[in-house]
Amino acid sequence: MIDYIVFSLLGLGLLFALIRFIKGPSLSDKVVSLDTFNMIVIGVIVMLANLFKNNLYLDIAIIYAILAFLETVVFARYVEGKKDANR
Amino acid sequence: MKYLATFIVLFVVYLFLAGFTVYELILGGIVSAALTVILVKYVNFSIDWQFPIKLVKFIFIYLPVFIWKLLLANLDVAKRVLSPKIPLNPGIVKIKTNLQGDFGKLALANSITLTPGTLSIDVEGDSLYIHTVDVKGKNEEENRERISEPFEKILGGIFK
Amino acid sequence: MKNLIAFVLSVALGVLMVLSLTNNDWFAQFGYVDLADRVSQSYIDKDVTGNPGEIIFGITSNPENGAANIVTSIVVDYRSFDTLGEVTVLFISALGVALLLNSQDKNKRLALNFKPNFMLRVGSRALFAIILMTGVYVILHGHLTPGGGFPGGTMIASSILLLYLADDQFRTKVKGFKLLEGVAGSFYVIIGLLGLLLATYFLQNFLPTGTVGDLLSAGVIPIVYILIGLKVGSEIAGIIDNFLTEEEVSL
Amino acid sequence: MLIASYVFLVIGGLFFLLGGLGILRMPDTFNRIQAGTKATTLGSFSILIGVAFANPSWIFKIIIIIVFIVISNPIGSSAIAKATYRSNHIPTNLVQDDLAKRGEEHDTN
Repeated sequence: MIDYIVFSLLGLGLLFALIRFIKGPSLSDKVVSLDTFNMIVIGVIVMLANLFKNNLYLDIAIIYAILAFLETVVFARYVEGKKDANR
Repeated sequence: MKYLATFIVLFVVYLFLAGFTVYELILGGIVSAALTVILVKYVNFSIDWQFPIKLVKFIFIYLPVFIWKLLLANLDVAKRVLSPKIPLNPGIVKIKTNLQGDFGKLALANSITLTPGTLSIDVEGDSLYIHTVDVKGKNEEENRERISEPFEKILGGIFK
Repeated sequence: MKNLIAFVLSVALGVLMVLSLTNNDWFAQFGYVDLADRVSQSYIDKDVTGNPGEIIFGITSNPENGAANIVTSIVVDYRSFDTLGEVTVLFISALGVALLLNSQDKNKRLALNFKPNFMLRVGSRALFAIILMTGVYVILHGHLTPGGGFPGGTMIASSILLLYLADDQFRTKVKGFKLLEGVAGSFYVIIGLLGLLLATYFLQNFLPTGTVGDLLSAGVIPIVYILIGLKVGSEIAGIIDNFLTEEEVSL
Repeated sequence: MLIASYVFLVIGGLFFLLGGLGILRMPDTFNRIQAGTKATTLGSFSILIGVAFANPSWIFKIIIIIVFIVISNPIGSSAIAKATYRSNHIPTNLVQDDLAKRGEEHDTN
């Protein structure tokens, strides 16, 4: 029961981040929404670990966190280099 | 000393990930020692004899303040997001800090990002550039008192 | 003259091919293949009913293949020769990138016209250790948890990518990467040859397999995965370095 | 123990929802970064603590994930903020801008 509640909250968060990702007027808005999206996905993976009682999912969560951080940094450096790419 | 600090960080990360069994201890020790020799140029961890005291201070004095501020920050965000007309008065302000070490400044900047209504954009020398939702202070001193004072007092005791 | 020789040679080759395909014991008629000749008899004899029992994590000892992760047991044990080919493909592509992007020995870092953020520069030095150690953990536990040599090597390379992005003066020792890559690749082949010597075929598992779920189990699989991880990590790090450097113009 | 876990899980879900809503509703990029970073940091914190209450033997991996997220999330958002500022996408509603007043030698492009 509690799992349904938490998963639906996370799903709504994902939906809002996705709407901003599609709408986002500039490139950095899209990067920000992607960052938030990734963090919520980490939450979903941790919830799955809790649901299936299997701590191998935590390995996946930490690897996903690392890759999400790298993705944010790479995109930030890309946006930083392009002076007018942000329109 | 630098070697010891790097070794401890690598070893602790490995053990936390892998668990505390005998084989893991031996293997993690070997791997961390080997990596320490290679990596010591690229990382700048340092340690001294006061480290346990600093760690205890960090956990028992800094963390509660930090978590409390994080909670307040989220309630602030919630208040802003859920109000029908979002109240904003944004600006980028510059504040000075007295902290010297790189890690001290990093911890200060991270804490500022996670406290109500502020987001640190960049650090240059001893000045932090901070985007704040609501510019209240008229000059640098007032901003500093409002934004970074509570953390700087605590972090100053930990990171010198 | 040259054309004529080439023509004669290719016709002769074609005739040989057709002859060998139509009238040969090794290439049987369609539908008449004898599998026992082509696949090892022990694999044919094996079936589901001959299973000695359940495999229980942490209790079963000395199974045929000790890896708890079934993908690992297929990739690095049953189809290890295939994996050797994959690693070689990666090596060749890294070599191609190196040939295309920098033909000289002396290279300097590509100059970017914007400085990295202070927080990123300091924080990456701290996060680097966590990312690298996670990569090492993924490699060392490839036979127990999801992951293995390829993702772990990629994570090691991405920790180096983080340092490259966060510090505009940073350079790694590319020579060391090349050396590591070569050593890891040749050790992989040496382990295969040891399998041929000590057991029956190339890349066979010749170490005892231990209890399923222990760190020291699955025989040769962890060793092979460590080598694959080192090789993949050094190759991808070398590719990143190639992309971020430029030839030093010496006039 | 399980009750505490449930409470933390629901709080975490609420803050993640708040993060998504903040990303959607805030009017300019810097405010979106602020809302997203704060809400997702506390949300992941809270969900991880809830899972740790439900499964106490996983505490060490969870500590590693929390430490990584708490260090990396502000750094990532500050990198995006700097990049946004530099790429000529300054929101026009700033009432004060000290970053523009700093020395010219840093603005090398």
